Amino acid sequence: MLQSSGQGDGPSTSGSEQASSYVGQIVAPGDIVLDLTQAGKLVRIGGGLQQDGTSLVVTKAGRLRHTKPSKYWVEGSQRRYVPAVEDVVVGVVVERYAEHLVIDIGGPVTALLPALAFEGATRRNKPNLNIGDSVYARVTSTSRDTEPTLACHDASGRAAGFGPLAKGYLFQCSTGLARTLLSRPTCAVLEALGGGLSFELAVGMNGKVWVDAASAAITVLVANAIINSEFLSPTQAKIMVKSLLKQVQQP
Amino acid sequence: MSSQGSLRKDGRTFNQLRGMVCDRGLLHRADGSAKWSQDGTSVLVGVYGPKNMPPKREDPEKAVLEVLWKPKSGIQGPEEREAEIILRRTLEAVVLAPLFPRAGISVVVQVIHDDGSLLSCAINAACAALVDAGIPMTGLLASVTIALAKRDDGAGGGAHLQLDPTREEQDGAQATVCLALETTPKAATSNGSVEGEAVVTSTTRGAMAIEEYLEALDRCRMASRTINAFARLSLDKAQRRLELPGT
Amino acid sequence: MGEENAVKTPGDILGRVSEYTSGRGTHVRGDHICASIVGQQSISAPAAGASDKAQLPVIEVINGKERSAVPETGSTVTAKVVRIDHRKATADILCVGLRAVTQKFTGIIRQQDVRATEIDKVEIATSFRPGDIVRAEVLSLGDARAYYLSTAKNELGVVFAKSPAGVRMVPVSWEKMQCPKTKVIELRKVAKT
Amino acid sequence: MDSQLEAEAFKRIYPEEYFQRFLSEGTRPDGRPLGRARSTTIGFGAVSTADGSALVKIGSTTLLAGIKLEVMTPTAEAPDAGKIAATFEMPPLCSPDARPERRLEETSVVVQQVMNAIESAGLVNTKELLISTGKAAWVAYLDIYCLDADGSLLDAALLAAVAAFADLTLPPVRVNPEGHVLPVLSGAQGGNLRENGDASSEVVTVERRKLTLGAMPWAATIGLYKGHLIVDPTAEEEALLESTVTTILDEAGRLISLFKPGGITAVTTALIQDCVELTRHRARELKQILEESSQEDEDEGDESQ
Amino acid sequence: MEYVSPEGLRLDGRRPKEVRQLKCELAVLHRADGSAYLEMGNTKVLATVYGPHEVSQRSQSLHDRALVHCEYSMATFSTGERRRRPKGDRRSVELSLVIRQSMEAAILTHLLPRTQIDIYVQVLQADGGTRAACINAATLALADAGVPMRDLVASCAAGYLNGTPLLDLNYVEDSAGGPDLTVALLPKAEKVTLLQMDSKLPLDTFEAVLGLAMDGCKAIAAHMRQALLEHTRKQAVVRGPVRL
Repeated sequence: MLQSSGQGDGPSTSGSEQASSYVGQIVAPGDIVLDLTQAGKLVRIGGGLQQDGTSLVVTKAGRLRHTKPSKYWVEGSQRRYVPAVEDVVVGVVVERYAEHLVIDIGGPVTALLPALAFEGATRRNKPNLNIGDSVYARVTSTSRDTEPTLACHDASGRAAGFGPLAKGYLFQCSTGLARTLLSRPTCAVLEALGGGLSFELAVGMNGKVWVDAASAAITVLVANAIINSEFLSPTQAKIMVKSLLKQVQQP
Repeated sequence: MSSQGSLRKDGRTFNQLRGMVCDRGLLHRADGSAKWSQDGTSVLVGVYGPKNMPPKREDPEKAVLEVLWKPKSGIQGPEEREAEIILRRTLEAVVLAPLFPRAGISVVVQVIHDDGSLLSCAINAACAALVDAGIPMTGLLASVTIALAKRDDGAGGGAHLQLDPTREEQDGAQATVCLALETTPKAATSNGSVEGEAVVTSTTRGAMAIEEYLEALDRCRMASRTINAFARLSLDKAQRRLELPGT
Repeated sequence: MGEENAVKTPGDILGRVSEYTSGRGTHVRGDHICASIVGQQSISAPAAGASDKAQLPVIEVINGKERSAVPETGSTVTAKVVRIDHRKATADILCVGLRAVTQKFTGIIRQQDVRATEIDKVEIATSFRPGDIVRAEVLSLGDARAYYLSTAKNELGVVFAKSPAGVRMVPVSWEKMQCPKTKVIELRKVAKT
Repeated sequence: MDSQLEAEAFKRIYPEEYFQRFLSEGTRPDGRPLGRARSTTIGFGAVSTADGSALVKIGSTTLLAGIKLEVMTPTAEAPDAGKIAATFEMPPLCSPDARPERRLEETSVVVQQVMNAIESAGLVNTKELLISTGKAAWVAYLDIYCLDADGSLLDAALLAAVAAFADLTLPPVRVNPEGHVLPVLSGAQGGNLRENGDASSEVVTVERRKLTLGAMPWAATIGLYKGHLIVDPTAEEEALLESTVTTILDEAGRLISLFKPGGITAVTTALIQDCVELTRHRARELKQILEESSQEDEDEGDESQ
Repeated sequence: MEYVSPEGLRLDGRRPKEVRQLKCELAVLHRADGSAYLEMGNTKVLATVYGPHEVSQRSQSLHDRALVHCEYSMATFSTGERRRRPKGDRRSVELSLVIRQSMEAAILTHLLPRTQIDIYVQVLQADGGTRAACINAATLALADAGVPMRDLVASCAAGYLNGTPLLDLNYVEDSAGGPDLTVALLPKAEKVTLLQMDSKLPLDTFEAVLGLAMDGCKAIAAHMRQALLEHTRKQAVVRGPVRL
C-alpha cells in the first residue's frame, strides 16, 4: 500500500481479477464501477475515481480505462491544469522574494521556484528574473496543502533546456493539446511547421506555450497553426500548415 | 387555463418536460461551460478553476465555491442574490471541495432567457458545466420545477400539476415547487435504494397541501430520470467529439 | 476602605498605595489604588520572601469570568493546524494542558521541530495538514506573534485528523494514518497514544 | 486521556465528537431533547416610534421587528392596494463572527423567505392598506433587526414579522381633494399630531385600526446531522450541521414553504414527512405563545389606562 | 411654545433639574463578551462589546495599547420619520468617533497591547439624548465585558429653554432650537471627556448649564454603579462564591 497523492492517485485495497463491465464506457460522477467485495487483490486507482466503502466511485466524467492487472482511471478532459511531479511547465513570475519566486502555472494554486533551483546558482549568483517574465521549468513536488515546487534543472542539476524564456510570445492552449504537442513521435502540426520554418518552442503540460522566431510574423503564424490544430486530424493539420506557409512565403 | 382537454397552452401534457438542449464547452476561456435550455428558458454557465484565491478568502481545508448570478439584463436584485446562495449550497452537495484546499472554483451563471423554471434550468446548466470542467464530484444532480395550477372553479378535483412550467404557468399557479434531486448512478453493485432520489434542494412559493407537495415530489423524481438520461446522452456526445481527433 | 468581598466598580478607591500593593483588576491613581473592573475586592497576604515593597498585602478585584489559560515554555498544548507551507505549520492553540484557552494564541511548528530524528528529511506537507489536531510542547515564546512549538517526541504529534472524505482517520504507524471509509493512507507525524 | 480534558477544552478540540456524545444520549449541549425548540417569547409594541413592532426571543436568538407606514401613490396595476417592503438587518453587534459577507448572505436568504411566507400564506391583504383608490395607500416598511444571532434566524424573523403585523395599527387619516393625506387629530390619541388640513378634506378613515390578518405562517428549522433531526438549532449547532430544512405551515396545516437550500445531506420522502410532523407540533406551540402574549399585552394595556 | 409650565413642570411632567427614568440591564446578549441595554426615558439603546481579541487587520495593530473600534447605528424605525441610513453616513461616523473617544479616555488600553476591542451601539428608539445614552450603554457593556477602566464614563445632556436650564432633554425639547450641551464625565476623577454644544449661550448661563449637565452625569453614574453592583451580586449568587 502506498499513500495517496493529491489527486487520489493511490491504491486501494482488495479488488477483483474480473475487470469492471464499464471499462471503455463513458462514465459520469457518482457511477459505481466496481464492487470491491467481489474478491480480489490490490486495485490501483488513478484520476477520476475514489473508493467509497466497498465501491469504486467515479468523480469525473470521461471514459473508464483499465490496464492489467488492476489499474483503473477515468480519461477525461480537464482544461484546468493540475500539476504532477516531473511535468514540464511554462509559467510566469508573479512575485519575487529573496529565497524564491512565485510562479503562475495556471494550476489551482501558484507554484514556488526556489532561487537556487537553477544550474550553477549560488547565494551570490542568482538568475535575475522579474515579475512578468516567463520561465520553463519542471515540477519537483506536489502536495495538496503546499504550493507545488519547480526547478529549472534536471535531476542531476543540469539546465537541460530549462530556465528563463527571453522575449518570445506566450499563449494558452488546452492541456489536451499540450499533451499532443509534447507526445512522441512529434505530432503532425509541429512536424509540418518544423519542415518549413525555424523557431524556438517551449510547451508546458499546463497548456502554456512559448514561441520565439526571427520575425513577429512567423511567431504569430506558429502560434495560430498550433491553436488551429486542436480539433484537426494529422492530415488536416498538415494541409492547414501548408496553406499558412504559402501565405507567408508569397511576397 | 387549458381549454383543450388535458393539454397545456404550448401543447404539452401536464406531465411533459419541455425540449432540452445542452451544449458543452462553448466558452473557450472558461475551464468548463454549458448552455442548458428548456425551450424558452436558457442559461449559460462558465466554470473557472480550481484556481488561485486571494489569501483572505481561501479555506485551508477545502476549495471555496463561489457563484455569480448575472440576470438577463440590469443589475442583481435580492432575488438573484438569493438564487446565487441557493445554487452555491446546492452545488456544494456534490463538489469534492476537500481535494483542492485553498483554491477557488467560480461558477458564473448568465441568464439568457427566462420563460419559467429558471432556477432548475440554472442548476442543470451548472451541473453540466462542472462536469465539463472536470471538477471532481460525488454524483450528478437533476432539477425540476413543477406548478400547481389553480383549481378550476366548479370543475372539482385537485390541482393540476404542471411539470416544467413556463413563465405564464408559473405566474398563474397557486403554488410552485422547485427541487434539485440526487440522481441514481449507474452501479456495478446492486444495493440501490428503494426510497427514490433524495432531495438536495427544495424551494416553494404559494400554499399547498402536504399531499400536494409529496405528489409533486414524486412527479419530479420521475422527471429527474428523464433529465439525467438526457444529461448523460449529451455528455456521451461531447466526450466522443473530444476524442475524435488525435485517436 | 472596604470590607472583604465587597463589590467594587471601576474608579472606586480601594485604599492607599502606602497600605496595599496593587493587584489584578486594580490600578493606581495618585496615592490611591482604584478598581478597574467590576468584581469583588479581595486582600491577600504579601508573597513570602519577596522584596520589602511586596511586604504590603495585595489588594485585588476579581470578577467571575475565568481567566484564560496561558501557554508557557515547557507546557503541553493542543492546537489546530490552520496553515502549512514548506517550512512551518501554523496552528491555533486551543488548550494548555487540560484547560481550554479563551484568547487566541498562535503557535508555529518549524521544520526542524517536527521530529527528533532525520531532521533534515522532514517535510511539513507529509507531517501535518490544515485541520489536524496536534499535541505539542511549547519551546519558547518565539516572536511577538506566535509561540514556537515542537512535536519532536513520541507522544507528540497529530492526535486527530480527518480524511478528505470527512472521516476520522486511524493511525496505522507513527507516520501513517488511514481513512476507514476510502482506505486512503496519508502521511503524518502521528502522536503515540 | 481525552476524557480527562475539561468539558470546555474537549468541546474546542473535538466539536463534532462533543456534539455526538450528547446526541447519542438523546440530548443536546444545552440540555434540550432533539425535538424541542427553545423557550420563545414575544413582546408586542417594543418600539413606540414604530407603527407596529415586536421583540422576539427564541432562546437567546433575539430579533426586533418594526413597521413604519408611509403614504404612496398606488401603482397603475394595483390602484386599490398598498404594499409591503421588508429588510432584514444583521448589525455587527449580533454575532462574534466578524465576516460581513457571511451576514450579508444570511440576510438575503432570510428576507426573501420571510416575504415569500407572508405572501404565500396571505397574511396581509394589501388591499387593506388602501387609503383612497388610485390616490393613496400605505407602504408598510418592515425592518427586522437581529440583535443576537444564535441560530434558526428564519424562524425568529418570521415570528417577529407576524407579531409586528399583529401589533400594527393604521393611523386615522383623511385625504383632501388634491390627494394629499393628512393625519386626523382624534381626541385622546391626538398626541403631537397637528391638524393642518382644511375643511374640504374628504375623511377616509376616522379611527385607528388594526389589520385583519389572514393565515399566520409558523416556521420550524430542523437541522440534519448524521441521521438525527434537530429542532431549532443554535448557532453552535448550525456550524456543525450537514443541512437544514425549514418547514412553514399555517394554522390550517397548509404547507407555506419547504425550504432546503442544498447542504451535504439529501432528504428522503420519509424524512420530509418527519420534518412536517415536527413543524406541526411547533406551529401549535407558536400559535399559543402568540395568543398568550397578545392577551398579556392587552391586559397590560387595560391596566395602564 | 411653552416648555416649562408656570408650575415649573416640563412637557413630560419632569422638573427642570430632573433626569428621565433610567433603566439598565446587563449581559442581555449571550454571544457578546459584554452587553447592556439602557433606557433613558423613551430613548432605548443597546450596546455590545467584543474583545479584547486579536486585531482583525494586522496593519492596524498597536504595539503599546489596545485598538478601540466603535460603530454606532440607528434602527430605521427608531425615529418619527423612517429613514434608511446607509452605513457610514455623516452622523453615524461622527457619533462613532465621539463614543470611541469617550471610551478610550476610560479604558486602560495600555494593559492590552496588540488587541482590539469592538464596541457596537444600536439605537432602537430615539427620544433625544441618544449621544449620552449611547455613551452610558457603552460604559456598562465594557464593564460587563470586564475591560479594565480607570472609571465609569457617565454622560448627560442639558439645555436652556424659556430662561430655564433643563436637564436631559427629550426629543421635543431637543428640537426646540435652544442650546444643547452634552457632557461625558469620569465621575470619580471629575474629569470631562466630552463636551459638545450647538447653538449659542451667554457665558454665565453656560456655566450654569454645564454645572447642571455634570450633576446629571453624577446622578447617572451613581445609578449605573448601583446597577453594576446589583448585577454582580446576582451573578455571584448564581455562580457561587468567587474562586480565589
